[in-house]
Amino acid sequence: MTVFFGIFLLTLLLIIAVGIVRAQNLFTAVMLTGIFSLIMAANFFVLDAADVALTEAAVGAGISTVLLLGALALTPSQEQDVRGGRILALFVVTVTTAVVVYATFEKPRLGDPQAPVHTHVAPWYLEKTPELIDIPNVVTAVLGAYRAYDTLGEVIVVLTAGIGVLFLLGLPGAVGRRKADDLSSGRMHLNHHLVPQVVGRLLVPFILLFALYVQFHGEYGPGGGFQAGAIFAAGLILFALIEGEREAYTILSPRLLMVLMGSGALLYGGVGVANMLLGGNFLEYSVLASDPVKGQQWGIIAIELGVGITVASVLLAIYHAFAARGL
Amino acid sequence: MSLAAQLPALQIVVPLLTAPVLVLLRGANLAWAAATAASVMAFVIAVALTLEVQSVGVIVYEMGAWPAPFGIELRIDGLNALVLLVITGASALTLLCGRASLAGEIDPDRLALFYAAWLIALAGLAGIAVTGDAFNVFVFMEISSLATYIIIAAGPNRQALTATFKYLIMGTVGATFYLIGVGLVYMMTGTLNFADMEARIGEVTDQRPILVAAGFITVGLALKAAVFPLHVWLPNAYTHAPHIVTAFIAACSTKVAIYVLLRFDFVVFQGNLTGHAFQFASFLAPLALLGILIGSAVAMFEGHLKRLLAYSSVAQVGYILLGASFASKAGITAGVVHMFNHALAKGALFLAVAALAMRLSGLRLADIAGAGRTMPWTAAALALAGASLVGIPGTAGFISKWLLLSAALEQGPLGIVAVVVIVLSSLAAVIYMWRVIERLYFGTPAGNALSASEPPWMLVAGVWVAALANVYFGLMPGLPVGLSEAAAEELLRHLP
Amino acid sequence: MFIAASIAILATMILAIVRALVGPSVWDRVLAVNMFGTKTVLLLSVVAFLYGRPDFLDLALAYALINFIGVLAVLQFFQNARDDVEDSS
Amino acid sequence: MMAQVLDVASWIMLLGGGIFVLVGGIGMLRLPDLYTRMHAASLTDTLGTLLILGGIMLQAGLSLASIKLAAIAGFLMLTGPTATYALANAALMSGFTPQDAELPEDLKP
Amino acid sequence: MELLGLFNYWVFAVLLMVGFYAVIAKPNMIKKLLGLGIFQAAVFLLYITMDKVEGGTAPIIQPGVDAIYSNPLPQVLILTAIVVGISTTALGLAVVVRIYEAYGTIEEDETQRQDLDA
Repeated sequence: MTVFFGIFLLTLLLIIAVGIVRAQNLFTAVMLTGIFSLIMAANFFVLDAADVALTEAAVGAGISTVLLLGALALTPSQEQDVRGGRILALFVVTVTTAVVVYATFEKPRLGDPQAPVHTHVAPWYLEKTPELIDIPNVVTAVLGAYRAYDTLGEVIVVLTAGIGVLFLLGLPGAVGRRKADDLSSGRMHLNHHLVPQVVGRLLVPFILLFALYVQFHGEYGPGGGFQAGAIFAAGLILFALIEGEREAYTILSPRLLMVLMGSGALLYGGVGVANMLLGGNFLEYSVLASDPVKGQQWGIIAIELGVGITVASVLLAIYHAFAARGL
Repeated sequence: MSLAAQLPALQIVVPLLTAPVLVLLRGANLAWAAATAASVMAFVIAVALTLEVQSVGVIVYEMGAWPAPFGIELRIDGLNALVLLVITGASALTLLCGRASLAGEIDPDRLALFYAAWLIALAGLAGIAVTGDAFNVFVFMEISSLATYIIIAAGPNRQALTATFKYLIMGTVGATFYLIGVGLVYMMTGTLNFADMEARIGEVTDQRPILVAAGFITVGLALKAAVFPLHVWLPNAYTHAPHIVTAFIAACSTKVAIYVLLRFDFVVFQGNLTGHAFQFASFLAPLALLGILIGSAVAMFEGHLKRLLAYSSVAQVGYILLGASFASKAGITAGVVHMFNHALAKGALFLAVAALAMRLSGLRLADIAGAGRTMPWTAAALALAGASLVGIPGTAGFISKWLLLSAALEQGPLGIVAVVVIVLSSLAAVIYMWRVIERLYFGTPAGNALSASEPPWMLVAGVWVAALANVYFGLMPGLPVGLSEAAAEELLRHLP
Repeated sequence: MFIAASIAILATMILAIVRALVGPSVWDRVLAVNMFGTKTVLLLSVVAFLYGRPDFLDLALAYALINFIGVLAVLQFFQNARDDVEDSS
Repeated sequence: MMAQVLDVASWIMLLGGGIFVLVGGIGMLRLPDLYTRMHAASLTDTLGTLLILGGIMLQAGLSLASIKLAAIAGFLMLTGPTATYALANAALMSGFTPQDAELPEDLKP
Repeated sequence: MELLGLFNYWVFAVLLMVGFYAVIAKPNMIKKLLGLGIFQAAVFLLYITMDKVEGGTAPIIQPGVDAIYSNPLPQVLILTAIVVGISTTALGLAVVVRIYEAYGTIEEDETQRQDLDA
């Protein structure tokens, strides 16, 4: 069954990928990218990676499409014809692919339980997590505890992207000289489309509620700070789409967004530093409570919250930065 | 746990967590002060760590107290202690003396964000240097890259943007190649920890994926390290970045990629892949030699001071790799020492360039003519650092070139070729540095150079500290050479 | 029976992709993307039951909510779009 | 007995849903212009989705899964037609005329 | 069947090729970023393919059920990598927007020509 789904979805994936590269109209390419993400996520799901599928859905199909459209609104959307230079590119690409295919024949087959990946390190995680951390979702346990240092890095990457976009494009009311009042209200919102507006208003609270569910249910099911942050940001982006930028600023002002960006990362790091002050190593949550298992759980909840805050505020700030550039 | 035991984590945590604080703070002066304080603190920690490495050997720190390979461990030995010194030293010095220059080039509203990005770049580079986990290297590589793109894009001209975009594309391709390689190794060994990989890779019977992984990792890191012919992003990025940023990244960003390349290839691959030492050498040595020749040749004919120095950097990367490709103790020692010395020389040169740029209208060789008379201190420091780049006896550059030559002579026929190339390129270096110095002192002043005065004393002091470091480490090379020898022994211990 | 339903959904996905690739207008593509999104939601729901892990319906729920945002973003994009986006080739 | 009835009902719903979905897909591919395609996609989408989700719900019985399925069905009920409406509206506004049809006076570009 | 177990890896290889081609051969900067996205997605596929165990299920432990679980580690790595990917894309798009404002084009060869003329 897995193989059947896999082959089907992967073949579609290839067709779409070629379609993206061939499309001369960038808008078409962006639309196809949306489909690409959806197939990729379905494929992750078929391969037992529920957490990754949720992330790809929230990020790839939602946020990334919105950001690409935001950038496309500020740049021309027709690609110019390519002249020359293809032979070398084709050569480099073909060599790379040949090398990769050469390697495949000695790789472990899909799903082989004897593959080194499944016999070393991973069984330890599956076996020890119930005892050491006692949460059902092992992915969250690895992400939030065993490899929490990587995840801190991930939060900083997101923060850096936020800093970079705000540095380059500015954000009215927070970065640069423009004030929020300078934005022309223009036609950048949909509030003369009655039906989408009513339905959108109805959906926003549900999306935000669902984001909170994903945030705090991450220990038990697929989800966690990153996915929740992305979904939360998507909900607020929906609000900004239907009500306009200036309305959105009254809910969460740009200045507050920047404060949230920093404080999410600081919350994460703060947990680590608190562990150090309590006599443990950096990010050793066990010292947070008298019972090490409880300490681990508290630590994971706290850092996931930090991840969620930073991701949601950064993605929203990036969206605002692109949207405000066109006003 | 005592403070001393926490130093490896603090090395990363201090700059990494100061950055979000800067996002909260408004005000350029406060941001500068905080960033500089964090950089100086990081430098102090790096010095403490170096002293500790010299006395106790390898330091291991388990993040979250999870034992490797299940958690992530930090592992510091002679090699990364040296890299840490270079990174944190460069950041602290350039920030301390670069405030006025940066304030002149960047919109004051955005300076706080700029300093935050700078600190993240610093933390990312340091994070790559200390970690013992292959995937963690990828994460910190991306942290430092993204932050570096931002600080390069802060350059005043529009070319800074296209340079950033090119760097962003090539850097991401390089990082993704590295990720593919790590994935293949993980697939065959089931682990991400360097030490554990080394232990388990010997048992892998199907070697094709490992070989391909070695290829991907080497090419990916070569892209990041600007090894010829993958250097095309470097000249524009160095030329159009803010001058102080150029001084910082020229001193350390390519070096860190080379460090990972050395660590991965020696620790994980060479001991366990039959013939990999040979493949490594036969892949890198020709590229290193070509890079040296072509970088030096282009620099000789370049008319823009920063671009000239950037092409010289391409050649210098070649020197470092040439030493490493000998895979002998003398060779690696020479390469690593050159990593350190080149950072000193280029850091000083680009700082001097930043000082010139504050007072002159442009940086083409015609624009700097005569500045030696109106800005004597800056010009003298530039000449001194240039001497180190060329390798005049008594400067740091001489030490590493001498070590490299003697390592090459051990190598037989290939060594002779290497010696010829090194001598040729040193002559080229004499020519291109002489063109600069001749213009500085004997050119007829024109335009701004006539009325130019010395830049703020902080900057001049910083340039002189860097320049004098070149002399100091030229006369007393004990510290870098000692650490490099330890590093070489550590790396070679893994060979069969 | 889950399998029959999932095959129907997969077949529809192919049809939607053909429409997305051939166009001809940008609106056709948007329509195809939207339709593909709902089909993905259905596929995920069916597969969750096929695999016996109904707790993964969260994913389908996330898709159902997020897909809509994409369509509204497109709508807003066209409101401000210039003429060069239209290709009715 | 009850279980069997439910089973059969759910099979019929799943099968029927599958057929509607497929018909919608074919219509989307074969119909001549944008608006007819939109019509095919949107109508069958709603019914097919409802049937398939209903079929699964019958299989799941009364559980958290059923509530989630109901929520999914509810959201799709809301968003599907809205999205189609928004698309059709935007296409019409930007001057994309239906084949063989005249625009009403007040909508002429 | 033996070779079908490698199908995922071949798709990985071809996706890599398609994305990489777009990155090197297309002068349009947004196209390059889209290509980069495909290129990275290929790597995600490589990692996620590794995590699957025959007959396994997602690594969310169901108490009392004796199940085989797939490998959680590659999933964690790819979660991180997806985040890195979107961050890079966002930053890249911001740079492209600024380039368009400064040059009036987002074709790389065109910007190079303008720089040379200047």
